[in-house]
Amino acid sequence: ACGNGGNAEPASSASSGTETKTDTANGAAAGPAFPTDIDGLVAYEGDDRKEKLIEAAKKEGNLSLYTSMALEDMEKVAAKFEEMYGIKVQIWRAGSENVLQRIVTEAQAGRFDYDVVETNGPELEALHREQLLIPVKSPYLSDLIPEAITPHGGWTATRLNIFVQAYNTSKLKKEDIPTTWEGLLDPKFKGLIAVEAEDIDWFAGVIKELGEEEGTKFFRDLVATNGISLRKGHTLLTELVASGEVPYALTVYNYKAEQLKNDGAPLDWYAIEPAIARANGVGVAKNPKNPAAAVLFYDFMINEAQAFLAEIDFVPTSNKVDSSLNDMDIRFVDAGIILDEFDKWEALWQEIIMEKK
Amino acid sequence: MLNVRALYKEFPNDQGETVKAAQDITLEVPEGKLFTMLGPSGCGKTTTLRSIAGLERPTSGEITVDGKLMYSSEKKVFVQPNRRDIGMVFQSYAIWPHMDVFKNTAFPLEVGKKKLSKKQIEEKVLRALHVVALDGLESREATKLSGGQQQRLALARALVMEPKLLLLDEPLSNLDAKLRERMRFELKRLQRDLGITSIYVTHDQSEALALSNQIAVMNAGRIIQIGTPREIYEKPGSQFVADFIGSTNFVEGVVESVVGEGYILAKTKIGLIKAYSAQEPVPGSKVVISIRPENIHVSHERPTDGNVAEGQIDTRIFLGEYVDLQLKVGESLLQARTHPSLRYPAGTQVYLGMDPEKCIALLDAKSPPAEKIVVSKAVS
Amino acid sequence: MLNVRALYKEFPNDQGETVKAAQDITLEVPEGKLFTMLGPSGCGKTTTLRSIAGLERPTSGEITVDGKLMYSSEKKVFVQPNRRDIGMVFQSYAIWPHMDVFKNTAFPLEVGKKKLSKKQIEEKVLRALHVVALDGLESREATKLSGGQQQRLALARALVMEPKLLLLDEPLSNLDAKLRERMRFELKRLQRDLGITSIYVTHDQSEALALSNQIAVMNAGRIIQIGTPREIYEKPGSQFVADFIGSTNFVEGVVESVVGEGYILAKTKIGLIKAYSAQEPVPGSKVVISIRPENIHVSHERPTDGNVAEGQIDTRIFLGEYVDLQLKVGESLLQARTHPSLRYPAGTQVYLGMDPEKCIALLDAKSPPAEKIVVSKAVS
Amino acid sequence: MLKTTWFGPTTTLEPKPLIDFKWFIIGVTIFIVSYLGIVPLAFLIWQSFSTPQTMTQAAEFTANNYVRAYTDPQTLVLFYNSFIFAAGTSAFSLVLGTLLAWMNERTNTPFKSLFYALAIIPLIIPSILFTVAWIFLASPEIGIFNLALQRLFNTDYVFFNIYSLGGMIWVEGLHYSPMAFLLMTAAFRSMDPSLEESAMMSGASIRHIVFKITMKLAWPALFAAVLIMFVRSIESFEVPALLGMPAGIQVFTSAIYNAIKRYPSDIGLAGSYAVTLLIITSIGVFFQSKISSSGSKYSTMTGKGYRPRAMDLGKWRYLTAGIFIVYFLLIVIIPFLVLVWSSLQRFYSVPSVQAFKTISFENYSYVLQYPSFLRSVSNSVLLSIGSATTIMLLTAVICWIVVKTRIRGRWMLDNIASLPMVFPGIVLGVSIMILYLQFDIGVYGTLWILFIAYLTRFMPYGLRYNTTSMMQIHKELEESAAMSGATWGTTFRRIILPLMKSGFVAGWIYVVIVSIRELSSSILLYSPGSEVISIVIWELWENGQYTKLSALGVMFIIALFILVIGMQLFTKRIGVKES
Ligand SMILES: Nc1ncnc2c1ncn2[C@@H]1O[C@H](COP(=O)(O)OP(=O)(O)OP(=O)(O)O)[C@@H](O)[C@H]1O
Ligand SMILES: Nc1ncnc2c1ncn2[C@@H]1O[C@H](COP(=O)(O)OP(=O)(O)OP(=O)(O)O)[C@@H](O)[C@H]1O
Ligand SMILES: [Mg+2]
Ligand SMILES: [Mg+2]
Repeated sequence: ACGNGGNAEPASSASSGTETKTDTANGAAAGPAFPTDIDGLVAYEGDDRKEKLIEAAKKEGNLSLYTSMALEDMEKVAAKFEEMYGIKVQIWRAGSENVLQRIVTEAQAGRFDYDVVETNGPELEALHREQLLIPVKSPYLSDLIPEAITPHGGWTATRLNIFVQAYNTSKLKKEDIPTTWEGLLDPKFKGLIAVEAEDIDWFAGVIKELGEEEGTKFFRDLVATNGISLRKGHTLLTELVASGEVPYALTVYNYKAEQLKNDGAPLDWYAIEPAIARANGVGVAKNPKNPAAAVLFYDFMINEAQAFLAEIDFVPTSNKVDSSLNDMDIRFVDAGIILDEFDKWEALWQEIIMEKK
Repeated sequence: MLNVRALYKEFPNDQGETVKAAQDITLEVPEGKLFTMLGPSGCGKTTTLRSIAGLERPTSGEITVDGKLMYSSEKKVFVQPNRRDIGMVFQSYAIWPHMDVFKNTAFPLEVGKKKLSKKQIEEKVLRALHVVALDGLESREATKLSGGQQQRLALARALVMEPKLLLLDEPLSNLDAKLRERMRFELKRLQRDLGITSIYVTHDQSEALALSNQIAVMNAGRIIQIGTPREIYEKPGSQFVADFIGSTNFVEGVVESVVGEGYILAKTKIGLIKAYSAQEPVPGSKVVISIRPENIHVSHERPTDGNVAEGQIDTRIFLGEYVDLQLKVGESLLQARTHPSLRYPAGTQVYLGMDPEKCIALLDAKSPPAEKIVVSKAVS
Repeated sequence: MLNVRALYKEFPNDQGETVKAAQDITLEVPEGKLFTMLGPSGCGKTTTLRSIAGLERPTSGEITVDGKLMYSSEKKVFVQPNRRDIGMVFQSYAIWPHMDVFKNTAFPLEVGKKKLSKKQIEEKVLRALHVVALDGLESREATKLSGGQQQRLALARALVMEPKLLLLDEPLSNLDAKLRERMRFELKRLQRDLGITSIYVTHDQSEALALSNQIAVMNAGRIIQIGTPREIYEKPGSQFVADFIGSTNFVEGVVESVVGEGYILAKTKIGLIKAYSAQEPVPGSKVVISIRPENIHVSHERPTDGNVAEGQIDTRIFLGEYVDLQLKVGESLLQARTHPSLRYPAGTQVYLGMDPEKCIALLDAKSPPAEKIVVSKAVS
Repeated sequence: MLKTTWFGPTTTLEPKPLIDFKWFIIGVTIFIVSYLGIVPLAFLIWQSFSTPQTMTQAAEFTANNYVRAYTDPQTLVLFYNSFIFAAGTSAFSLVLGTLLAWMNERTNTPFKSLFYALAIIPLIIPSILFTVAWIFLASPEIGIFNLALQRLFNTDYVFFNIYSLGGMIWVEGLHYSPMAFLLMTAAFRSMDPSLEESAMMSGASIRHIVFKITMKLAWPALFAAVLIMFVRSIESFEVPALLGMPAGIQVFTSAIYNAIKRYPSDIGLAGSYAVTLLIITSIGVFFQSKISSSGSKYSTMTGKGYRPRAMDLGKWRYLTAGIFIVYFLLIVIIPFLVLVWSSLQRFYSVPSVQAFKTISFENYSYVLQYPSFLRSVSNSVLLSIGSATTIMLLTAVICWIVVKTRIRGRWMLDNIASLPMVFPGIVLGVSIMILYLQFDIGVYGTLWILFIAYLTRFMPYGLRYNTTSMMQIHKELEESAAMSGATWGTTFRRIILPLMKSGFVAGWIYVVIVSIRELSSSILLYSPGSEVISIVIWELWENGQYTKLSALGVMFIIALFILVIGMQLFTKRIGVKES
């Protein structure tokens, strides 16, 4: 019974969502041409878009954000937003899969507590497929690198997690470090290499980059000659490199490695190019309680926040912002493909890396 | 006041058999009286008591306290123990280890229906503790009492609430003779003064005789005889009772003739004996004659009346207040209890005098079947 | 066999005071004898016993069993209880609830030093259970026994291991008179046959008198008198002992003259009394004369020798085997125990005859100070 | 003389109040517990027969989940690994916890007075931290133990390898040993020492006493401990993930985790795996309730001669004191010091003079200023104390019904209340979330939903703690209160609860700690404003702020330690005192 209810509900509460909007609209009857409902808002392309949005958003006063970005960082970003527009951001933070889980479950029950969602690409893609996001026609989209913009526009990439290679400088010397994948097959790396336990998308990316046959063979050879040990969690992996426990890691996020390096840890990182990158992005809810604030925040994330993200060591997707961290050849993991081909890659990963027969 | 009718209680045991702990218990205790249950270990005294308290749900029967039906298997009535207003001393004391002496005693007053002020409670508690000679130990942890002190505490706890009905399961068994005697009289006085109807379980014959208005002798789950102390002692209805209440000598015999006025003449191994018999048996039937040791008078001179036998002192046992003699009469051994001043050494030839009134002729076998239970009329 | 010297045991209580549970306990039990500790509730019997067992670490003193030092505060020796080879029956029974009757009894054999075959164990267990009349209940769960049955089980468990030294803490207190008597003799027989040296704690005076080779009377943590049953009963060393062991009449008086051979003449309210005195007091000193009720002979005729007084029967109490009489002599009330056949009604004028040998003159006050403890020489 | 005849008119007592208080309480409790236990179960079963549900695709009935879960040969391997791991863990922690509890409660081992609070430190340390601390202690590469021994003997032999099944069992076993410790402590505490003393007088050696008397009497507690720890370690995630993964040891939880993590979330598959847990637990609970209904067999707190007292170990007490000290140093102090050490660093490095120069308290001030930290702390305190108290009271009533009454079907109640033990936390979170979204009574998005989740999740543990204590109370202690005229409620409050204090408090402490640590359902159910401390812990961990997390862990340990000691002191006053 619950399942059916879950499906039937959205319609009814969508209308209740509209009611809220109507209230807002009545209060904000300033510009007659400016739309007050979400469908209108996301499509509006007038020149006064920005001022009107700010005005309407200020009336709403609040914004509810579901995110998987580190709370500490998101707090900073939200503080910036609040400072600029005076809109209070309520943050709910969880792991990306939980963000997805929560939104879907709430939506099935007809509850729409989030206005904007900021999380990993694959989860955003899933939300899009669940028809829980709405594309926004923002003038700032053009500032972004082309890969950041999804074809359907349901969400937009705002920052990148770039997989790079890191090593412990007291255990390995810079001159010993291979710059090609094949270089890793040198037996002197036996027992030194580790990878994060769930980087299936990275794995798929590398294989695709090398060509399926070649790539698969490479990983098979690598496991056979030197072995790969698995560690759960990217940050743990990075920390373990710093502590010397893992002399060489294949998949760490470059910003984390950079932070530790700057803190003085005996660690260095580089990328065997092209580096594989995971996109994180932002999307606007289909039935937001605060539609104007939601659109405003979306704009903010792809525009004003970009430079700030770079400041706090993220890799932004804006062409306008320079970052030492994206100074390399990058390939994106396609969120859609990950969703569709997940089973295939997972099976391969299990077979080769986890050595399950 | 208390009526128990046809009470049965069976326990299933682990082997799936049933243990018949109480069978067909019927008794009546008038208001303000002290009724005693006496019987060998494991005969069902505690079980009966617990059934009256409501701690055990009987298999069948009926229990009425003060005119109120407490339990009836027919009418499906069962009143919860805490609504029965019955005080109880447990055989295992059941002292609460997390409270001190004072708190243990005060508990029934604190939780009772009557609301009492702190001062009143304190007064009553101190009085109860005084009665059981625990004054000065109020603040000792209950777990740090000696065995006897714990037992007295259990008693104080039952007394303090002045219940309508008081059940006492061997309340004095761990006390020394002096204290027991004192507490026994204290208890009796309190019971009489407060008019608390009481049921007293004891294994101590003299306690039962000294305290009770009435005694029920039990065996193997059944009541064998109910009567006043004197009735039970002097006119036991069966061999079991005669044997259980005090020691006795049994002499087997065959009825020769009925003398009348309740007396018979019986032919026994120690000679022809005139004995009292409640049942008037036909001549020729087998009887057992019970003669209590203290009713055998031992002397050098031949007594002039009553039954007389001749014998020899076999052994002497000094027991403080008296001396027990084993006497050989023909092939039979008889026991006699005499005053320590009687200094006849073992081997002495003596005469045994036995008052016919004190020689009780009994018909039954050792453990009488149920239908032979003798219930002397209740005297209130 | 067992030697206890100057044993002290103190407990701290919650208020920071100390409870002096055992003080200066010194005793000696010869091989194969049964030694009894007798005393009012809370006098320290259990504490002493537990110290001997090793379950309590005494504050100071020395304990030797069979020549082996078990505890000495000076030499800092303390042997663990399980290495002392001592059997014990606990006042609280301490039956293991998770085992049935058989297993409870078999446990000491299974864990003991001697390895026994299953068959031997079974044999011994059944024998022990037979002794305590628990045959047939082998497979009943221990928790489903009646109070008395549990106590007997505890006894069987201590007997089955045939220890060198056996400690018994009120082992028969929950049994009925019949069974108690039977078990008492069974116990005595076993103890003698097996030659187990035993210490027996009881509150039952007659049990103590009947069973023991020697008795220690304790009060408030101290031993007041040690002696054979007869010594203790007939020649109490103090008013406390005279009073505690059986009932007695105390008559106050002043010594008139010393007659010699241990006798004195004392002037009392009931007249001039010739009495036995161990201490030979000077004339003029105050004494208390103890006369046991059974030593007061009541009759219509004036006795020809011994002490004689004249009095009146005040009340009669029937107690089964005897009748207690309250006699009024002048202003004093005396108690006499007579045979039930004595049928003088209350109010009768009678003569009281008292053998001087049975009138014991005592010097001390009710509770004698420590230095006055009378220790009769141990008789083995 | 007043006479009533046998067959004369009789009256019953004055009519009872309409609802007896006792039956009211019992009824309400049964209702709450059944509600809490059955609802997620129904959800789990229903889900395990459904295909994944999305907005665009409705769930359908299927048996495929079971087919997939149980026909995959991989599953067998996972089960096998999990079984070995769980069995090893529960055996190890049981032995350790029981030994410590025994030494602490039943013997006169020196320095034991402080021990109760210290012994539960491993439980207080968040399991991620605990595991990582052990990586730093015993990993082949950087483990301090290995490095120290290698330097000492001048070899490069690897003495300890934490990345192995043995290592996993070691870490998990240590981490759970306080659970056994708490349970067994409670059991030993309400045991009449004369039961042991009589064994001693029977000539039994300490070994005999321990195994034939003490342990047998504590059997219900032992069984409960095994049951709890087995299920918990089958369910546990951190240790297999951090230690098993590098060694290639995969367990059953990773299958559940993977099923839920993918999109669309395959709760059905996870559910059908969880059914295995359900079966294992139900069997365990079934045996447990058989034990509980075996009546007075385990009543060890009697009203006669009961005198709490410890056993004199003689010379052996130096050995036990030695065990204490080793336990402290190796298992409590050293991991704690590792935490303290790393909390003073900017990133973890092996202790050295150079690293020593860089220590600072920055991490502590960072944590204290962390967004929503204070709110999380107060929410967590409120929730954990609230749910611990509620759970212990609820389950006290439940186990009273199960242990002390003869109501038919009472074992069902026991089983229902134990059911939530089998739910992986995340499944429970989802089911509660869905329930209160669909059935909107205003708890969604508030602290109450977390409260309900905690109640559900930890009820089984509370029940186990209470049951073992309840079984030890001799029935006459309760009956004598009834005979004193006390109502059921009064008896419960004034007699039963204080007598089962040791188990009650142990369970309370346990629930407080685990509910402060609870993450997997909290993360789904919390909302802005109802953050809890475990979210912060997870947050720090996800961000890789290991050193800051250590700082939080250190504060956490100290705070809980103080709480536990405070609780100890407080309850000392209301319970049975040892002499
Ligand atoms: N652990 C303890 N702490 C404090 N006082 C105690 C402790 N154990 C016993 N006592 C006290 O010491 C005294 C002697 O106790 P003990 O048990 O030896 O008496 P007892 O002679 O065996 O008495 P009973 O015949 O009643 O069993 C009593 O007053 C008792 O209350
Ligand atoms: N729960 C039970 N299950 C099985 N048998 C029981 C149970 N309780 C008592 N019995 C048995 O019922 C019989 C009567 O027990 P009860 O306790 O009434 O005896 P009692 O007369 O009080 O004996 P005592 O003087 O020894 O205390 C005993 O044989 C006992 O073993
Ligand atoms: Mg009984
Ligand atoms: Mg005692």
